Amino acid sequence: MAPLELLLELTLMPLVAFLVGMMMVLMMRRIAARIQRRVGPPLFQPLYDIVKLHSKQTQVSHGLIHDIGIVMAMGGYIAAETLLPVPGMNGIAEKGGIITLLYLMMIPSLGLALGVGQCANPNGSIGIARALTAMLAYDIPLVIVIFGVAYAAGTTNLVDIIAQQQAGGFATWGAVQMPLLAVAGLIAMHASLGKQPFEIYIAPAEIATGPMVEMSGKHLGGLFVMQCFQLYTISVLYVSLFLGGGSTWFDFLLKSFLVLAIPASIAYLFPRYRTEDLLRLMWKWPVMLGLIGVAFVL
Amino acid sequence: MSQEIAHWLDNLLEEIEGIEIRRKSSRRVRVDVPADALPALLELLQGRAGYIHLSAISCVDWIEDEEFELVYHVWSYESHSLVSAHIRIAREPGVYLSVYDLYQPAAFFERDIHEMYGIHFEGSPNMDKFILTEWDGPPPMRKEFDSEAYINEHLSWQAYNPPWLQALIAEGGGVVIPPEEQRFSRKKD
Amino acid sequence: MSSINQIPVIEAKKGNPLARVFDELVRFCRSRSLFILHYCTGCGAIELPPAMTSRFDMERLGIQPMVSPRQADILLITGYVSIKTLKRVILTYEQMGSPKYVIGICSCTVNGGMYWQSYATAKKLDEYMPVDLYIAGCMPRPEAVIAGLQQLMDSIHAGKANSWEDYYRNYDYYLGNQQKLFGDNWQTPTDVIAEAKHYNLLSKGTLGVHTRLLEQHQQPLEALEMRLGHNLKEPTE
Amino acid sequence: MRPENYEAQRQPPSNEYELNFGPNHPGIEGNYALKVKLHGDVVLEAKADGGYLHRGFEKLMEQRLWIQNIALVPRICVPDPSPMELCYSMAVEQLCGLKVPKRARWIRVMQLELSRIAAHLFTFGGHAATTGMYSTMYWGVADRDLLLDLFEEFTGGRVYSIYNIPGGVRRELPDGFLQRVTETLDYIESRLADYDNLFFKNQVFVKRAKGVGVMSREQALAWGVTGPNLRATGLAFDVRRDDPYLVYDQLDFDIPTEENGDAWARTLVRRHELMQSIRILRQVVEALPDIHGPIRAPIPNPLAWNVPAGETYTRVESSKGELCYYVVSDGGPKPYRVHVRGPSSMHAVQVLEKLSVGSRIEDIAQTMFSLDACPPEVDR
Repeated sequence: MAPLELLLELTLMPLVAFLVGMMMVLMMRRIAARIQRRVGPPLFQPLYDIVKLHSKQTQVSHGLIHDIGIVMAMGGYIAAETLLPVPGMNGIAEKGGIITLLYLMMIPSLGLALGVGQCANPNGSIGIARALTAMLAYDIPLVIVIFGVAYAAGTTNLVDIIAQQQAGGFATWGAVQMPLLAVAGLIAMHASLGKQPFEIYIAPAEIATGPMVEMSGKHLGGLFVMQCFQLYTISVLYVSLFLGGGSTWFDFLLKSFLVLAIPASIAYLFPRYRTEDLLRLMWKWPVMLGLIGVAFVL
Repeated sequence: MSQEIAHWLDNLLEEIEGIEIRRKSSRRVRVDVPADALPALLELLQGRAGYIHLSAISCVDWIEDEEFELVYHVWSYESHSLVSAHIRIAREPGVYLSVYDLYQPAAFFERDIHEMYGIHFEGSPNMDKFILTEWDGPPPMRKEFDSEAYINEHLSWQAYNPPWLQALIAEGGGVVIPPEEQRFSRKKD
Repeated sequence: MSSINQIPVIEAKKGNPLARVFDELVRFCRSRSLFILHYCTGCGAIELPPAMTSRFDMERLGIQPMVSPRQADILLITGYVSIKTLKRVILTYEQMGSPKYVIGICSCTVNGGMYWQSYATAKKLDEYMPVDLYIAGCMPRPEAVIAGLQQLMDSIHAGKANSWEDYYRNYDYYLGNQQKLFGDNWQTPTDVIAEAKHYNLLSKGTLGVHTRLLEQHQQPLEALEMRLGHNLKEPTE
Repeated sequence: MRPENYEAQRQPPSNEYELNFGPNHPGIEGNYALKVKLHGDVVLEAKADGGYLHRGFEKLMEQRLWIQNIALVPRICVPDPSPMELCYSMAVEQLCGLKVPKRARWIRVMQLELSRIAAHLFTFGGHAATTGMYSTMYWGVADRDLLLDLFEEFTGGRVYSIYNIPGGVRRELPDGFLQRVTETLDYIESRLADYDNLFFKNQVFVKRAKGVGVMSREQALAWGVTGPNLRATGLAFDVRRDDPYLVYDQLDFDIPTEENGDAWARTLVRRHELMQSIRILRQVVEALPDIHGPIRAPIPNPLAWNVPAGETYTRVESSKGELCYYVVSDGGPKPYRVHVRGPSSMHAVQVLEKLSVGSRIEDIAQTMFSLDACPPEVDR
């Protein structure tokens, strides 16, 4: 591959991710609005929010690490996007593999932990403690699921996994071949989105939005951008693992939006769990399903 | 309240010296006692007549008599009647006994009366300020505290005086209230 | 970047057509995305849930509630401000990032409303902080609140909602009124004068008698800490 | 700008820290604060801090005419203002010996029960929002708005109706109003199944609310707890039945109780109470067309109205508990003293402080909302 082409792909992939991610944010807010019997935000609302937040004046800084934390949070996901193949663009997915991707997806939480830890707000610290606990909760089933898929495919290369699924049409999709793993993966995915009932680390009424409490202007804008990437990464990863990726852009986008619509419709019907209930739930059901699924694969 | 219970209550209350009972309606009894007999009365009401709910403690500032009136409203969940026990204490020094050991809700009311009237309750668990933590004036609910004079001194509130209104007033029109009548809310002038 | 002076100020070049387009975009986005912090100082707060929820749905206009002052653009003062609350309101206001807007809801924020006789409430909000918009009424209906917010949107889009600059330009006046009410040793953890310099908004009214008084009484700020046995000074959140 | 605020302090290590919960916090009802001392997630000590909403009502009332105070009293409790008006009006009526016409008494019951339903819907919404379920809040507040429309139609005010005056009510019901009340009640009843599925029977919510803020009946009685919070501990006491006012002794309604005394039980009691209010309203709607006559007793010129000297203590059951007014007149044009005993003055201060201890930080907000504490009643 020509270096220039690779460079173009590496630039385009996060950009596409950002645009699709903004639409996903809009979709989640629209779904919430429909469930709550109201109209919901206008079409470009996520864009307005992000531009406005980045145009605000920087009034307070809690130090270098506080700033770098946000960069890490965004950078981790931007790097992850280049490892997620989209129709027509593979980026460095073949070289990176799924394990690298999994590691990259942990960086944002850790970056946020560093950044928030510096602002001396107890709410933020509690929020970060909860976010890391939640990460611990959903990463175990996620790792089991990814291990199962990789074992079944015989490779950790995401491009190959997608190609294998696309080879035989619908019947070779991961979700058909490994339904238990797909269900476990869906639950883990929902938890990693941080929406109800797994929204333990934002929790406005308890800890005043936790990690976000001291974020102002551009810092908060960074988090909004991060959310776009987060939604995109998680849904595209699920589509790649279980729904055969996308052969065309239409196919690909339809699948990713549909996958995201499932947790989005569930989220607004539930309150949030307590932290220990979340751990208990995540370590019980998805892990059990995942292990049984892995046993079938083995 | 049935007739027998009423009679029984009257007999019970007769044990307190200097008591004056007035039955205002079938469910309301007013009792006047000397200040030093109140703890005994409340103990009697709570222990032997089932008046276990302290509904409120009200304070009235009778500035002309130089007295505070404290009213203890107690309710019985059994006989469904409310006894209001009235006592009077001297305005100076304004000290009385807490009834917290009999009724726990008293803690809030005594704290409230303490900051609003400056009455000190001995034995109350917490006499810190609650509402007026950032207030350093006199206890505001006392009758001698003139809140309008206070706001005229510390705050400006009437800003709306546009030129057209000034012109109207200069011509003798508009709603003109002489300064001495502006503070119409004082009772006696 | 621990000190304000190290944060660079980016000055837009004048006359650059691209910059004008960009400014226009920024103004448009600012007017279409309003994060409100509703400080529920009084009765008016009861009409905000209806305005936000299903029936009137402010989110369709891009208005959403936020939780902490750092995140918000608009400070909604929903009713009379008692003097104890006013201190917290000022702390909250100073913590918000610029550009910020203040809306006074209910007649009580205008001149004390029906509590004009009360010893415990501050009467005129705009003596203590610049107010962009008043929504009068006791209490204003959700429609009135939304109409008021739309007016604010229009003036943000037109670039007229600049009253936050007034707080820096006339800080001495606002500080004077605050000192009159709270006593001479009133101070907030925010260094407003340094911020005014940072924004290039230092003017004649920024410094004066009252800021000199503040300097006399000012105690050096202590580092915040998270530890037991130490009372946090002022509730900021 | 707080420079250098991140530098670590040299302090002995400790696991405990303090946190200001409020005054401007989404987990606090209104403008109120709790200072909590925490060990990890567990609350070691909680201290209520009020006064943010203090207006000095009791002082203001001493400075205004008897009739002017009618406009002042509903503002003491914003979510449920009607009982305030009624309680004050009843006090003035008792002092003057005014007899309220029969029709006015029935209309007052209607106003009170509509207000109770509205307040309960609001509380459900708030309680759900503290646990993160915003859909219930969005639905509840929107349905409450329909009741506010009714208020607007028959009293002229959406939130503060200022409809009761000493001697009766201010104006006659509009034509066809009772029909619209019935329609609204039908609608709310039809929505209750949805609320049940979304909120009251939601297993995640049940799991979170059970065992939060538990108090026994003995504790509740000792702490002066009243209203739905007391009934959630199993004591069937309601001022409407046991110390009746207006026409409640002629109405047929139950007093729902629960045994557990936790946040879940309190929510259930409110939910059943909402049903009972609808039941009462249906009786009122049925009875009102047959009750004719004046809607208020003649009162003297209100601007020169000297209420006879005396004192009285009136109680009503508001949606939050027992609401009492102690009114003293010295025969002048203004009250000599008005003391307001709001139910939340117990719930939001002592009870909340005690119930918070030992609970977790995520349950503080839930405890407060399940107690239905209304800070303006505390601060006045």
